[in-house]
Amino acid sequence: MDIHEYQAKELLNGFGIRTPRGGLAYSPEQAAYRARDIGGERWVVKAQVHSGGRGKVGGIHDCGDEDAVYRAASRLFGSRLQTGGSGSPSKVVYRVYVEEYVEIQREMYLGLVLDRNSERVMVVASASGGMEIEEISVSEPDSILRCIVEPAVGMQAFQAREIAFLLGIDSANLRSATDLILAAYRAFEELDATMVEINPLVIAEDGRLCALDSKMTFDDNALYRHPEIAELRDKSQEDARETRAMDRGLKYIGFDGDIGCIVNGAGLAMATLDLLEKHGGRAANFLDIGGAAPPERVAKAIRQLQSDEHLSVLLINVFAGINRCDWIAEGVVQALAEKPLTIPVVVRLAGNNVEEGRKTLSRSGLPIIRASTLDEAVTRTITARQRMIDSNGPRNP
Amino acid sequence: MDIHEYQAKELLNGFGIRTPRGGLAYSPEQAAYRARDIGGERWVVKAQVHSGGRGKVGGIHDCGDEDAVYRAASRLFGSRLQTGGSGSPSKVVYRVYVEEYVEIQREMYLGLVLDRNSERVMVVASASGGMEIEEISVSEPDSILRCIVEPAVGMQAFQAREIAFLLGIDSANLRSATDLILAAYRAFEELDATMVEINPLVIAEDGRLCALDSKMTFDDNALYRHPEIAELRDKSQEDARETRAMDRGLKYIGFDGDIGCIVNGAGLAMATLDLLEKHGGRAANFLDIGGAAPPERVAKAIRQLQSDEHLSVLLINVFAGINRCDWIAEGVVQALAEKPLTIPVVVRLAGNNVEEGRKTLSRSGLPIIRASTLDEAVTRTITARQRMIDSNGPRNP
Amino acid sequence: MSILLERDTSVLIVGISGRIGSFHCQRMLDYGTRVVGGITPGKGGGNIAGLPVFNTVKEATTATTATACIIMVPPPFAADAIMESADAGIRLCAAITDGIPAQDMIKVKRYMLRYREANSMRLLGPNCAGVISPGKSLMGVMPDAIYSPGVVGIVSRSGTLGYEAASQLNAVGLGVSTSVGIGGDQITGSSFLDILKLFDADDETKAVVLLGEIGGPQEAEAARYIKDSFSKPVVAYIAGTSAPVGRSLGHAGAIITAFDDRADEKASVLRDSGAIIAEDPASIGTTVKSALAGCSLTRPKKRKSKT
Amino acid sequence: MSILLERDTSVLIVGISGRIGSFHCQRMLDYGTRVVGGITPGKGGGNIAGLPVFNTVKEATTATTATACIIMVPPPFAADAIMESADAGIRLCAAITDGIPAQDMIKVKRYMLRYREANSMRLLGPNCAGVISPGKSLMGVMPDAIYSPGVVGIVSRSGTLGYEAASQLNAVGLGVSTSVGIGGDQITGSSFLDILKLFDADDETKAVVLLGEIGGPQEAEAARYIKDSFSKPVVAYIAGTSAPVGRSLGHAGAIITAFDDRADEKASVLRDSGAIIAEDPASIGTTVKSALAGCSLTRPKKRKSKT
Repeated sequence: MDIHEYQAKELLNGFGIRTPRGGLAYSPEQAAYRARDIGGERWVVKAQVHSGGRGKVGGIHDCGDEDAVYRAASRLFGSRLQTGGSGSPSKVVYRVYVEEYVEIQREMYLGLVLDRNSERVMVVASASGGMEIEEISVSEPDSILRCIVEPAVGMQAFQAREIAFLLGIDSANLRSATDLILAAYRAFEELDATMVEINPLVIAEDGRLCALDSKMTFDDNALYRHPEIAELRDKSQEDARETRAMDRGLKYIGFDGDIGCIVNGAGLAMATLDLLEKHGGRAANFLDIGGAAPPERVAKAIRQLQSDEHLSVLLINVFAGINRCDWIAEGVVQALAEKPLTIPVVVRLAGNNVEEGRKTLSRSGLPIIRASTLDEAVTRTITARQRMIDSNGPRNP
Repeated sequence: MDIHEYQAKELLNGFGIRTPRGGLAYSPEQAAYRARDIGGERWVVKAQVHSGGRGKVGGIHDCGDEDAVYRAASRLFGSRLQTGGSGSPSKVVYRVYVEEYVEIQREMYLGLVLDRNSERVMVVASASGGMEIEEISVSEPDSILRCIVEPAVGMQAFQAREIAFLLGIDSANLRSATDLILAAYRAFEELDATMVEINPLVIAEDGRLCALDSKMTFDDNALYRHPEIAELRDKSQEDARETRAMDRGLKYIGFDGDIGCIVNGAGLAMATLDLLEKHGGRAANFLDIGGAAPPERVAKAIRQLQSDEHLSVLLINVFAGINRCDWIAEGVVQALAEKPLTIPVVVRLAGNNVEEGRKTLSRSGLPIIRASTLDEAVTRTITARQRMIDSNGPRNP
Repeated sequence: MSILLERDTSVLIVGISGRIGSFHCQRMLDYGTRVVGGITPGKGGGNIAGLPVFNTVKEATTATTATACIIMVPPPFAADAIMESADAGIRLCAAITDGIPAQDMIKVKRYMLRYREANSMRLLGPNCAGVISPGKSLMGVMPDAIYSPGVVGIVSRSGTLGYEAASQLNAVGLGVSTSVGIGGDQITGSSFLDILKLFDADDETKAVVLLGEIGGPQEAEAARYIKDSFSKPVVAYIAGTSAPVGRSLGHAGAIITAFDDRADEKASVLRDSGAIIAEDPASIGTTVKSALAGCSLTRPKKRKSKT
Repeated sequence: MSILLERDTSVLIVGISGRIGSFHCQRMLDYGTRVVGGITPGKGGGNIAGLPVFNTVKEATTATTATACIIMVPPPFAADAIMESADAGIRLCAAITDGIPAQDMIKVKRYMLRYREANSMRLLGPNCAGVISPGKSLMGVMPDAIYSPGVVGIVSRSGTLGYEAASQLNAVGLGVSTSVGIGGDQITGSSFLDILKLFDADDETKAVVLLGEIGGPQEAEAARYIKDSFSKPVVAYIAGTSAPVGRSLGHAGAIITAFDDRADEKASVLRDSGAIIAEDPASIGTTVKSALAGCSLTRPKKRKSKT
């Protein structure tokens, strides 16, 4: 789960990490009030959206008076920022963060991440901060230090010192730098983060260290033990379809195709998408009903897709192991009996209780296109889609 | 460092462990007031002294009304409890703890200790509680479970469950028992304890678990990071000489002999005591001046012993490695010049800067008996002591 | 000899009284697996499907001949159950549970290092389908009907994709020696490499199907091993060719993998190592069929010469 | 060859700029120890006693040939310094610091398990006097003047008792091969057993003085090894015969040691193992003298027969 910059800063503050003084605003008036409250003569107004690289797409404004703060905030509110390059979803700005302007001497990079190679926490640091770590790794690869934390004892002071010296921290800041690095590690560990990034970490004009921008993401699997983090979720930053699915307990990712997909298991789901694409189709989504899915969850998944008007066809592909085909079939019948679909539905069932599942579908009398292999399922879906488009025109203009 | 039962209970409470309702009293009036405040019809009045086995020497009273509480407290205040058998120091009662009387179904034992074999934390449990663990280990050795905690991950729930099942905890109490055991471990680890003992851990009449008595000791070396624990020190429970020494930064243990000893290093100090005893002498103390001792610390050590009127002779035995003999000699001269001793002083110096040290002693003109080997030091001390006693009579009647 | 699971392997079910645990307990018994008991704390002394229930894994390993267990408890209790199994002397553990926090798994893996290799427990998963040696034993949630005994080993991160492969093998007349789910989580107990080593030494296995997916360094690690030391044909499929980039990893994560995480790049590394790539997920069975037709099943080892 | 420390062992001083660190740095240099640098975080680039100062141990091991270090930093920083040394590739570390919390040492020992035996660091102490191979090198705080080169190995929990023994050996005309302080804390890096094994394999050592004290299981462990495998005469003295019982261990502690903690009991176990007990601390030198007189210095090993 992603959170906003201001939320990450509040959390890091709680671990003793210094960040610029700032305040959140939901309106231009509030932004101007925040600037006055913070004091000083120069502020930064930052769009709060779940993505990096906001500076490059006009999401960050440097303001010399309260009026400029008001105007910058006015421009940001309601605007859409597309930071991930074309094709990636844009995010609407509903919150801005107003901060004191910090004059900086030097920018550095500090990141903590779960490293899949070592299966441990890795601290990544570079004396060349301010740009994205991908850029640093291209332009200054030798400036990057990677330090693996031994989980038996957690991060040690000597590791933080090694990083601080690499960052070129002087003796005066040595203690506060090691404290900051250890605090970032504690935040990572105690809050079950999967990523903590302070970029840039700066030495301000006053010579002190300050976390100028920061980003945190969290392990969804561990949110149950951090209700205070779970509460930080901002649905406005998510694809509305994904939000709806998540609220229904489903794993859903929206794409831009027109073939609705309901599959069990991430691997089979990906394989189904791959095969659709190979045959010239494009999925509208990734929807995994998971294991041991009761009929209700299956019905919910179908209802989830029923609300998507761009679909030309729906493919349900389930290979039941920890699942049961009869429950899947019941869910399909339940959902379609309640609200029939106007598009063709292809169902492929295999695995546990497959006979019962097929019987349930037959008995229902519903106009379901059936398939027994993956290949059949995909080719019949492609054919059904083409027929649908031929008769109605494309649904995803 | 030892603390009182009521302090241990307060600490364990903070980790979520249930203890009987109770209150501390410094006077019989306060004890009666506490009983009224706690409510109910039956209380236990417990002397707060730093030692176990209080029940056997009249330190715990069961009281059926407030007047009985008042009388029990009156009897306890100012009394001396000798719990460790004859020869061990008795402790004066300055505080009593008044608790609600808990009717119990069953008594168990739970202890956590630093195990020197595994060099890890060991949890010791027995379904036979209420008596000392030494007694349990004799009468019910098979009832004792020992569980070593893997420091890489800390104590795990499954270990707590294994202990709970051994204790015969039923399903209804399973969760609260594992929570209690894990909480005791957390208290041990987070507070740098060297021992946590809950004995008896009981199932009360209401069927719930309760820590009826508890004891904690702490790692002196780690007190610097637990100022809140360091504050719990109760000097009234310590040998006054030890308190004075500790306040001066010296390691001191008082014995009942009449030979004052100042040595550096625990091993040599013990060896010196052993050799004195072999020659028929008995030390008044163990006093280790430690490493890198400046002249001031040596002088302080001598002043510490000067206040002990039972001494017949003083032996200073230093083999300097991380120490310097010249500093030791300076400290001796400084202390004796300031306040001459009325008893003979034997000084043995060896090791680093020994020549400078000897010269300093010679130049001082003080009546110091010198020795160059351990054997000389001890035999001359014994001789000097005998001469002192022969002329003045024994000083330690 | 199959790998990991034999006909006489005694199996415990951790979480036997749960809805999922009791359902799959019955399925495993029906399959012929030698299930000897189950664990549910607080229900010790009871009985489920004719099997004794124990309070702790240690009690169960003491009272039975069990050397293997399958874990079917909810995520908050799963890491603890894995460590308990390792501590109780279990040698093979399949953790089916999906949704264990990553930091719990860091702890689990650190904990398991305390055992010397000779006494250590092999962990499959978490978030895996378990393991099946068709015709012998099932310790997992696979739909057993599609697995016929044979000479092809399957190792898969995804459960359902593993079933898909088995079903396609069945359709082309091939059977399975052992199918192993290693799990879809970021941190897993066993890797492709670990299982490939077992298949390499297994007489019954003549070829291996490796089913990977986007993300993580495991496929590249397997490719190096296949190139240097593996002696049998490998057919690989990597799911996620059509997956959008950057949905899960953040900035710092983007630089930490030595090899790229994309499906086509993984497939390419595997192809270079000598593995045969199934070009789409519907052709896994036919690709294996032609791979086995094209080379002798008893061909000599192609291990690197020591001279 | 002496054990642990040779003439050419390159040594670092961790905490070189401290009062104690700089004093003993000079002493070691005077003795002829090959000190090649020191570490004080924040003072890197500086110079003390003509030696380069580094910010981290890793910098120092990269810039010099150092394989050993002595730690002389205050207790709150000592555990970290030990782990840093292990991480930087140091092979021998003597931690002089007295007063490290026990839980810090539990962590340190757990941390050091991450290294394979071949790459692991040997830790002496904490709260020890270090190590001296007379005439070759000193990495410790011993008063070097009393150590003459010779054939007797010394291993001691106490620093000053070790000096006492060396000085008595000197007085009876015997010298020391290597003297090792293992430290007086509850948790130490090396045990009597660890050092006895080194002495057993050391040609220069013909007999060993073992100086124990009350508390802990180390002496009993050493006794088992002496009985089963150690091939040279051992003279042992256990300090604390006159010590009062129960001044430090609480109730739960009283049952955890397999062998009793008392000095006379430890001495008795050692005597039963074949060690010669020095009956008082003033007769260590003479006891060794007569032990060496009584048996040939080149007698055959008395290892257990394998047949």
